[in-house]
Amino acid sequence: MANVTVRLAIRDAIAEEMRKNPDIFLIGEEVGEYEGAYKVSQGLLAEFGNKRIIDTPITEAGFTGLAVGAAMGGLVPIVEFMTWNFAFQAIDQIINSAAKTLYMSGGKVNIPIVFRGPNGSALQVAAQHSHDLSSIFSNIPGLVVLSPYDSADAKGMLKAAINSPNPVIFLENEILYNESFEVPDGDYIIPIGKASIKKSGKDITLVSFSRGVHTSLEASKILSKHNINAEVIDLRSLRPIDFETIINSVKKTNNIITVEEGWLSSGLGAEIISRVSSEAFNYLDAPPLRIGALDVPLPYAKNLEEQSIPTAKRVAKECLYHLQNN
Amino acid sequence: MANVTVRLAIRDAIAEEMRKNPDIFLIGEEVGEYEGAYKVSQGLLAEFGNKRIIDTPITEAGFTGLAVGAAMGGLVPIVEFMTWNFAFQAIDQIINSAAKTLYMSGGKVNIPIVFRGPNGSALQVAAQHSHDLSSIFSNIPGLVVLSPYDSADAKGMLKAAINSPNPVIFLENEILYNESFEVPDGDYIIPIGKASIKKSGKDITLVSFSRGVHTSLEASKILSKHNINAEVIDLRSLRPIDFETIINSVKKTNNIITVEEGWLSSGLGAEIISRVSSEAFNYLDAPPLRIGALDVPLPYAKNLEEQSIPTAKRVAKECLYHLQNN
Amino acid sequence: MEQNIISGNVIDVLGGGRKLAKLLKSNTGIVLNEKTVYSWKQQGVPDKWKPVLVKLLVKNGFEVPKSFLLPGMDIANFQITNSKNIESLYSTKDSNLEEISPLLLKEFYYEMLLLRRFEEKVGQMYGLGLIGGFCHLYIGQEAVSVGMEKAIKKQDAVITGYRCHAHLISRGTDPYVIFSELLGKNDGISSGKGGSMHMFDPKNNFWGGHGIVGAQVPIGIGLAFSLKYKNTNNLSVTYFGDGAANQGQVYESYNMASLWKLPVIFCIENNQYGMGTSIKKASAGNDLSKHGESFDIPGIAVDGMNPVSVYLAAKKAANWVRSGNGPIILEMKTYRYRGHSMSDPAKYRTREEVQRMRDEKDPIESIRNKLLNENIYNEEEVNKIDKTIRQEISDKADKAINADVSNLDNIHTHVLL
Amino acid sequence: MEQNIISGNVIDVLGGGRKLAKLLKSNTGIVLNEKTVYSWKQQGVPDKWKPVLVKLLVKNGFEVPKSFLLPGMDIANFQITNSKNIESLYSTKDSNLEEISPLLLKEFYYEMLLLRRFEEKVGQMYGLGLIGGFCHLYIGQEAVSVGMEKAIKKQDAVITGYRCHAHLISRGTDPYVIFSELLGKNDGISSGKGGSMHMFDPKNNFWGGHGIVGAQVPIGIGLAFSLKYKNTNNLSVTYFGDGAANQGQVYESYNMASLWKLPVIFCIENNQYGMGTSIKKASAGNDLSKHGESFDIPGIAVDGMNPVSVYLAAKKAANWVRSGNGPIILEMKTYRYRGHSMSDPAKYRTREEVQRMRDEKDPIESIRNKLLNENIYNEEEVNKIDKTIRQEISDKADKAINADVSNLDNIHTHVLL
Ligand SMILES: Cc1ncc(C[n+]2csc(CCOP(=O)(O)OP(=O)(O)O)c2C)c(N)n1
Ligand SMILES: Cc1ncc(C[n+]2csc(CCOP(=O)(O)OP(=O)(O)O)c2C)c(N)n1
Ligand SMILES: [Mg+2]
Ligand SMILES: [Mg+2]
Repeated sequence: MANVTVRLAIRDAIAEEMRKNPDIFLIGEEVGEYEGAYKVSQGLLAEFGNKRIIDTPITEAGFTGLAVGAAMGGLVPIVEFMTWNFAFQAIDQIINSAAKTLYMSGGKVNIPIVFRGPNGSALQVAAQHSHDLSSIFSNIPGLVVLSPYDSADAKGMLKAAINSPNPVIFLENEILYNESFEVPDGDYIIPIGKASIKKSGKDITLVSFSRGVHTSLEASKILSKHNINAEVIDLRSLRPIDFETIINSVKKTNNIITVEEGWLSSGLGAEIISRVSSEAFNYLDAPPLRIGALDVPLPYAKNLEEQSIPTAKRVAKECLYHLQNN
Repeated sequence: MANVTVRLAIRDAIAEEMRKNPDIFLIGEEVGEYEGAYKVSQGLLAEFGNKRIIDTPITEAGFTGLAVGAAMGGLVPIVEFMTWNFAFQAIDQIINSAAKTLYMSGGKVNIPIVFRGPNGSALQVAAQHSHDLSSIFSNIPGLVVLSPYDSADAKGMLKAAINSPNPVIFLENEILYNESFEVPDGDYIIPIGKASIKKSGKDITLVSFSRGVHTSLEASKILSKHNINAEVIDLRSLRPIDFETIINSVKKTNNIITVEEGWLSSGLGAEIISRVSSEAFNYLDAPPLRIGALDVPLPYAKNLEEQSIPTAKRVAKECLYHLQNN
Repeated sequence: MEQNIISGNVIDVLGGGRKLAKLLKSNTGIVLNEKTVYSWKQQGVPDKWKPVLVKLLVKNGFEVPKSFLLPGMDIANFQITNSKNIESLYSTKDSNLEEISPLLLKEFYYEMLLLRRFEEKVGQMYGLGLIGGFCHLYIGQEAVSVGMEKAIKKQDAVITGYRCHAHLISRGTDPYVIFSELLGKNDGISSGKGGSMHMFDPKNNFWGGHGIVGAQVPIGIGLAFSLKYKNTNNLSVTYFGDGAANQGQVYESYNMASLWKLPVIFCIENNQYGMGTSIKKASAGNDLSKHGESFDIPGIAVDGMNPVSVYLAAKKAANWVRSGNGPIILEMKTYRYRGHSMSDPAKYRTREEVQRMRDEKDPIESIRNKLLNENIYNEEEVNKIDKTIRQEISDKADKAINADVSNLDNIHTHVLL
Repeated sequence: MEQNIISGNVIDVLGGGRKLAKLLKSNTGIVLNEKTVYSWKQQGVPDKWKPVLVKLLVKNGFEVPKSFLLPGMDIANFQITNSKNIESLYSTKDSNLEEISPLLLKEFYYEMLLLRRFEEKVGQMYGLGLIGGFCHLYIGQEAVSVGMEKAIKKQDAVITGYRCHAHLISRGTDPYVIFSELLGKNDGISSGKGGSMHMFDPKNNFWGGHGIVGAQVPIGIGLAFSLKYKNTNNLSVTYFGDGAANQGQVYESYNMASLWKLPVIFCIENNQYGMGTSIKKASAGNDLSKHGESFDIPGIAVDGMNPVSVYLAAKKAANWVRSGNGPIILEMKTYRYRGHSMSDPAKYRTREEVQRMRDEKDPIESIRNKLLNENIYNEEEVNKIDKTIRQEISDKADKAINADVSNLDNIHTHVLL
């Protein structure tokens, strides 16, 4: 076990897999010489050279399409979006070319790609740089969508993604890059499609992912002061979603609240709550609840931004209100 | 009252508004000389000339961005996407430029645009031409999202859209273009954000939109043979959603099933079911249910395609099963 | 395109006095005595004639000695990367024919006819309601796919848009599996899940069949990227239309392909229309072969109604690309006889325009005439070939019609591996 | 760019024997006696000198008589729409200066200095943690925004990317509301909701402030579209960077702007880097002014470190555009002294490179020296201006620091109207 940042865990996953398989390459803006806008690819150019660590012009659609073609040609591209906001430029290639080709070809052509980069809000980067794309991708069959919270998962999930024969959307978080967590020694993989119970509890189920897990864990600490023992589930995989783990938890706690940093409308929380409502309706003691970003483009000013993204305090408060009033 | 196709109703809405306001123009691929790939803009070039009916090169990102700029410059663009599938090329301009600018400018710059075109599946046009984008857009603050079912709504809602100071996503349906419905005489507007009860009932609420309304109405006929009186709600507005109408209906029927042609995961049904579960939990007699497209890219073969999109028969069957087993 | 240093005299390099005099006449309209031209070899070239000689040297891939340039002349001004005039291309086709063997002509004939008969059959079946969705026929454009294919190798990768039946057949895909796909059958190349626009045949190095206009272009350079990455000497032929040529990702692809010297032939099938929009309305400048210029990519405009011109240009292009020079653009000036798709009434052009192309430029007719005129085939042989092809097509279509529809179990497979 | 028929003699048209001899020297390096050149007026121009004369005629917008061309010469090859060589641009700057009034020089100085001091202050405040998020400074590039602004009208529309503070100030926006925005205050131009990258000032015809690289380009031609639609004679100045120039939508915009003759100046601020990527690594061909060529859009490469060159080129461009010719590209060769954003360690270039630019090319320094050398200002006056500006900036910054933070009620407003 070593204590490493999420940033380093991601870097290590890439480096370790690249050492094993010469067909893996990393492509994106500033991934080489600059070592990544967020320094995720530190040292990779030095180790693997510019044949395998490829700086691109600012042409998201183009290099994403290129990666799809390279995957068809037998390579394993890891595409870094400097942030996921910029993937809107390339989303047609992700959805129409990467996600649908296996099906449209009757299984003849698979597209092994990892699309990765920081997703959602950072600090005061405002609306055009704070978009959370998780719900958009979770809607689409043909994609795998992963979003790790801690370093161990980031590393193991990214390795799973790189080794997947499918296109994988890998949603990181800029603020988490700097957080440190324990990482197991040696080579390991976190299987796709498995949620993780970050804290076991019996009174209420909090389901979240990415930085929302941090918020939920913090909220659970506040709740414990009120003698409420929350179970915190880290989804990890947003598509497919591990409903088994969620529903088992609900059967135990009889209460569920989802916590996400994206918008609620047709979001991940909507998917979870509506599935739970359909499949575990009779286990629910109270109406299920969603917590997410305010329904506004994210504002720049610090005080406004802080109000817009769920905080541990707000989550704890809503849990308390929820449990007391139902 | 006249009996007109949805196609004509849309055309008429555009023509009538263009006659009133010289700043409105229509732009898109094949909208002029060809009169629209689906003949929606029939006669418009002849009436308004090529200053106001503008054929573009195949450059969705470009002409969508152009429309945003034209809107800033005081015009009212109606942007036709030949089909919404192709809007993925332009989605950055829709989301990052059109939807976010009013907010990012602190209210200084609004973007009055209608983005319209056929959405979702047609007949055997396969995965890349059958994408239903409704849930993607319904996620995003700063957009209004409308999706009419019949001719009267298509006309009145499109007029509301054209007169809206906001960017409006207007999702039509190719198969409905050929359907005829009554349309009121004279000038009228269907207000944004209001659902419509297409058939009133007391046993179960079916919530749908676009072609799903047809499916739901057909299903309700089948159900009536089984003595089940379904209420059918046409959402019409997907953002904002008229939850008042939905929840009032649920309070009456105590049962809800959503019907959509898109995929379920983080879809419109998810939004509705999870909101209803949160807000009308105690009125529900049975777990709420969603019906949607199978979770696959839409296949080409006729027999496969038919199985993938909800049919009236399937909806009726699921309703019956639902009511009998809960 | 190769860069040879001029070792001997400019006159010799350009073919000697006689040939050069001819060349100068065709380039300037001025008649020169061949002896006069020859005399330059001793006396030096008069300044007056230097610009056009520079032009000819550049055009033929020779390096121009600095000393040969007049003051202030810039070699860059003479780098003709394309021909603006389609007519002048048409007029040069016969001279090219010399290099073509009778066998090749026979093959062109057979293969173009196969594509034609295949597509005609598809059109019929669509008319009968056996095929659904969008369906785009290749009729009229056969010279492009056939001529290109003959100039490349099976190990090269090919990719195109939704108008893809012909490219598949040219690659070697059995028409039966294409028919089956169009009919939504289990035996279809995509098990009936792709339809007309989405077919893939990795074994024959064909990578789709893409429904989104222009999207295949970056994918095509990605194939080239992988071929280079794996140190092969293979290339990618990336087809797209004149309409697609306006998509931004095409320029992004030009840029990356040139920056990284990717082995790709951008083959623009300029059939003059993108759906109902004439290229004149859709592309500023109209000259697609020039679009690579500012990216340092050479381009050639080619008579795409003549498989020989296509073949020769493709040979040249493939050679350029395989020599490590990076990408090249071939703009194929071609024409589609039918509507854009099966549902297009085609009011945006006159019947006469279409008829004129059919009458004057039909690639199959012109090769057929050539075969007959040169006594490579007689009338009977030519007709027999047609009959054989019709029979093959009809048999395969029938077999496909009688095959099983796509199995319902197929719905859930192949979403993920 | 205007097309004048040559009425008199080529020699006169190009300024007479003396000036032409000089021109020929600078263009070919060959020294000619001015009398020799003058004698051509009677004796005719020797063939040897025709190519360079054609070049000069074309460059200066004169029509070249057909009779003047050597056989096979093509005028199209001489249509120089840009200058490849930045050095040659630098060297011509002094000749341009003649046309510039002392008043204009004073204004350039004042306005560039205002931008510089503003951005320096922003940098300080960012360092103190008063400003958050991404923040991109304009230091080094001042000549571009100031020179452009002087050549256009207030009714013209301006749009740019995220590096937008300077363009706002040049348009007339009060630095106070920009400071306030950066500080997330209620008085901010976007009530604190936009931040550094997203500011809009419709009253001053400034349309953002866009965070997505390249996205402002089609929006910019949309502004031009509206100006044309409304039958004004105004134009849109659409700024973007060398990095942005690789985005596909930029080419889509070139195409539409040219097809529809939209009144737009594409002003590329080529500061040599897109974040950490040198233009050499990112753009095949490297010559951004040429990117419009295949779309029939002329382009000029301009010394973007000199407000006079910028101003003169912009005047020319605005004239071209207002005359109904459609778009033009101005590639401003400029440089940013600071990192890409406040968080950029800038290891991708050497300190020496930056220092050399500062020392040799600084736009403010060079105009300052000019003002002093030409005795338009004395040392004291020049320093006083700086002091006044510093004071104004500091006052406005302080006022903004002390203003109210954005009201929490603001969160929910302005999502929809
Ligand atoms: C991104 C996108 N926009 C629009 C369409 C609709 N569409 C299909 S084919 C076509 C015309 C393409 O013309 P061209 O590239 O010249 O190819 P051709 O059909 O002539 O072979 C259009 C507009 C599409 N499929 N994808
Ligand atoms: C679509 C998109 N991709 C990437 C980015 C991240 N990014 C911001 S600025 C920048 C560099 C742009 O360089 P250039 O256009 O030369 O402008 P400069 O910063 O030099 O003024 C990049 C890559 C972005 N904001 N948007
Ligand atoms: Mg075409
Ligand atoms: Mg730059």
